[in-house]
Amino acid sequence: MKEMSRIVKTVTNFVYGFIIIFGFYIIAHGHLTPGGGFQGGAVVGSAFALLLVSYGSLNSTKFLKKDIFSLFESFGLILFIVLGFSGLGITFFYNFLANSGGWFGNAAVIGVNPGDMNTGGVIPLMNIAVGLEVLSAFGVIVLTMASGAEFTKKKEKS
Amino acid sequence: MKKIIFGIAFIIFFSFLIVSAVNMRTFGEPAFSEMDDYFIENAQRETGANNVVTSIVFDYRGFDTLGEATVLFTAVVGVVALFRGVKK
Amino acid sequence: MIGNLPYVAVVIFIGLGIYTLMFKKNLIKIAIGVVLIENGVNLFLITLGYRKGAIAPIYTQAPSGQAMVLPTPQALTLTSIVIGIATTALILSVAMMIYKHYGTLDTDEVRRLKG
Amino acid sequence: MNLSNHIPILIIAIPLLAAFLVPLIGRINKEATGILATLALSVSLILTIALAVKILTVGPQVYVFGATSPSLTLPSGLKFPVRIMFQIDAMGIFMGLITAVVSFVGAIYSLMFMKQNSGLDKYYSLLLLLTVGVFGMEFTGDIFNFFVFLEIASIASVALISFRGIDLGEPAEAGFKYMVVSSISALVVLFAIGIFYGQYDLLNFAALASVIKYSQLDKIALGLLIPVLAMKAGAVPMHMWTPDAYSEAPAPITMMLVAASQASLYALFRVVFSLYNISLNALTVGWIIIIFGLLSMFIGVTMAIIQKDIKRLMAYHAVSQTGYMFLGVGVGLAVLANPEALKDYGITAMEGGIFHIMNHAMYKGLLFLTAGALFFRSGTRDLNKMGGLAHYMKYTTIFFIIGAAAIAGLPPFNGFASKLLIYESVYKFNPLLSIVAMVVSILTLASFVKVFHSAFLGPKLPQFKEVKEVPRSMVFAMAVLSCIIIFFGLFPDLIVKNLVHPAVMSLIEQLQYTGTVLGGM
Repeated sequence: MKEMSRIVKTVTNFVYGFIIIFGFYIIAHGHLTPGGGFQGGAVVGSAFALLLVSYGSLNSTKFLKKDIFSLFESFGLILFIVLGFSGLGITFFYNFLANSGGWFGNAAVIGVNPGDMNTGGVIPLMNIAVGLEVLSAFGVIVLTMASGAEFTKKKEKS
Repeated sequence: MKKIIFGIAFIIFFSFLIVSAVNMRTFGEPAFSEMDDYFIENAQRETGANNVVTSIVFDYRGFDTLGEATVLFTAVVGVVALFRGVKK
Repeated sequence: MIGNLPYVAVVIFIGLGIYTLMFKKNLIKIAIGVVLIENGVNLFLITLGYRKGAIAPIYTQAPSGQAMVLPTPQALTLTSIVIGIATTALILSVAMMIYKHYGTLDTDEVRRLKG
Repeated sequence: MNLSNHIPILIIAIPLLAAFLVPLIGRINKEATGILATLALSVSLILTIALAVKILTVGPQVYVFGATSPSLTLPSGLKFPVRIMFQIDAMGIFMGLITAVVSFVGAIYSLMFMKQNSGLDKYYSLLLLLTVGVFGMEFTGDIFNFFVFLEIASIASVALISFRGIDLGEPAEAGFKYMVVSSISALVVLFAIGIFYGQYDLLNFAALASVIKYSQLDKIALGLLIPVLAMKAGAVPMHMWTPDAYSEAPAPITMMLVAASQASLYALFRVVFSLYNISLNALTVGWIIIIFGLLSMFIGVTMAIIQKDIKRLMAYHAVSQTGYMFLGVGVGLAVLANPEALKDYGITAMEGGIFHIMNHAMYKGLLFLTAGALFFRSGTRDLNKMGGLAHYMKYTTIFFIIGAAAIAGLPPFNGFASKLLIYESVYKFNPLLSIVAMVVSILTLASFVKVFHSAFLGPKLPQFKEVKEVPRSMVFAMAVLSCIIIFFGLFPDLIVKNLVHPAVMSLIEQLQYTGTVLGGM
């Protein structure tokens, strides 16, 4: 993929930070507002795709590193499954933090309420784990397929 | 020959789908909704999350979500394995 | 019948996907067919969860006393969308691999395996 | 914390955790990944055996995710379950044992077989994920969870089939075909799930089974589920993916693919017996399954005879052997509504069909492994180019003879035991079916005699001068399967009585299945 015109690059520079922040907002508020780990992760992943498209696959590998993404991906998944395992005292995936008064352990006000960040038990933590996994998975997929496309093209010429 | 067989299979399959669509309960009026009503009423109390969908995704059906994250991980490993000879 | 129009739309969606799979010869078009079926099925699930005049099942600053739509189909659809993304990524990668080796995407020419 | 209650989830979670860890370990040391995978799979094999002992002595097990107790299926006086659960009865653990053995053997075999390949960490990660997917399909009691595991298994198998696609075009082609087939079947399964959900607002197998009415929509759901699950199991006329995928995958993966397609077969039986049971028109559906079986047996074996590629030939035999399972279980289903006939020969036919699943996984796995060993040393899969390999590879020759004798149904190997059960009982149902089954068996023997002759016998060929016996770990893997085959062949009654009969009964008795979850036996 070649890099695109200066207009596209300028707009990308201006916009991608907002997209990433919006994605993290969706991840962090997954238990209160529409959204969650997957949706937020997909939004952040789309920012990476935007960067890749506008800067081209060769230039963008300077600041989007596949290795770091795959490290984060494994980290997110292991965090997720460890959260599942830590409920094993009772059952796998038991929500051991909900209504316990500790981390994210406030009981929710039943019925309509303005929302309290400190509720939900393991749900916000799982949102973060899954969000991390999804955004880095998107990054890896997009980068790998872009470099693979480059490879395919070269092969064809020779 | 192949096209005729495919055509017959397609027609049978499509008629199955059409019949199921026509026989389905009316749009917007779920006949039974006990399981979902249970979620709507009890999700806040049991999990503490305001968003009922999230509490289903991560609590009641949390294992599905693990499977789903695994599917994504599998796809990533598969894509990387397919292009593994490619130097960046 | 008229009340079931959304289901009919879903079925036409799926039917188009199946048609694409069966009668198109291009690998990318076949991938598009799979995506069409997938979107049709997702639409079907989300259609099942609708309840007339109801709001989204989220309590944060919701209008009080309103009925809520069924939340389970939304959770299922979320799962199925992510699975769909994974499927699409892999299917396109394999198509790219085939293009690399054969230099074509036509199914009639990509046929070393037969018999 | 009593870990023995958590065995069902540990069987799945340990390989899963290992699959997530393998890419991290692979950054440090590529060799360690294979050992980690083998360790994780051996732990899960031991746990599966422990669970099997528990289930066969105590009874079916449930494991509810996220509930306050692993066996609390119905929270606070509800009539239906709201959480995902594993529900493992004798049939589920029967399939689980097959998967555990096959995956463990496959991992050991891979240690040397795949050593020359690049990307080993990805390979082992995918192998573990495939195992997890197949285990999940067999253990789950939730219909949507089944779909998720089906997708895990099919995506992992696609990536593994096209694993050699970096150098060759054919594996990528086979992978594409398999991907399209498995996406269609998974999506149609999801559509059927939507139909069930829209009617009953339930997603649990047992709860659905207790309310299912066999209305028009249920008939359509059945009509959608049977063909797509049969397609995933590789039945004729939807078998076009089987030879490609089986022949292009690396040999240990082919063995796992056999187990994966048997998991789809299991799902088909589960849908027909546990979900619908007596409410469906058993005779019609039974005959449909029998016809699938007949077509698979006959077309599979006739296509196999003309093949020149050794793995393609074996893949067509896999299609043909799947037919026996369809035949046996189909006869059992056809007489389900008739208690006398069921007792007379129906149960025996089903025992034959179900026993054949396990036997098939063992001997077909062994045969694919020997084909892989031949490829490993001689570098070719073409039968016309091989010859005289018995001079160089003594152990492989012995294992091939064992496998070939078992698949052809010669005593005293395990194929004979299950085929005899099928012949006897099917003869009482319809003599013609039994005769077809015997003819297919003879053709199978003829085909394998041909393979043996052209690959192993004959004079020493100059181009194979360098060929020697395969490494020890590969011999060990094949020896494990051979021992199982001989053991099953020598003591079939023991296995049928203790493993197969409970599995058949857990399929037939629907009330027992629903009662495990809903109570009120």
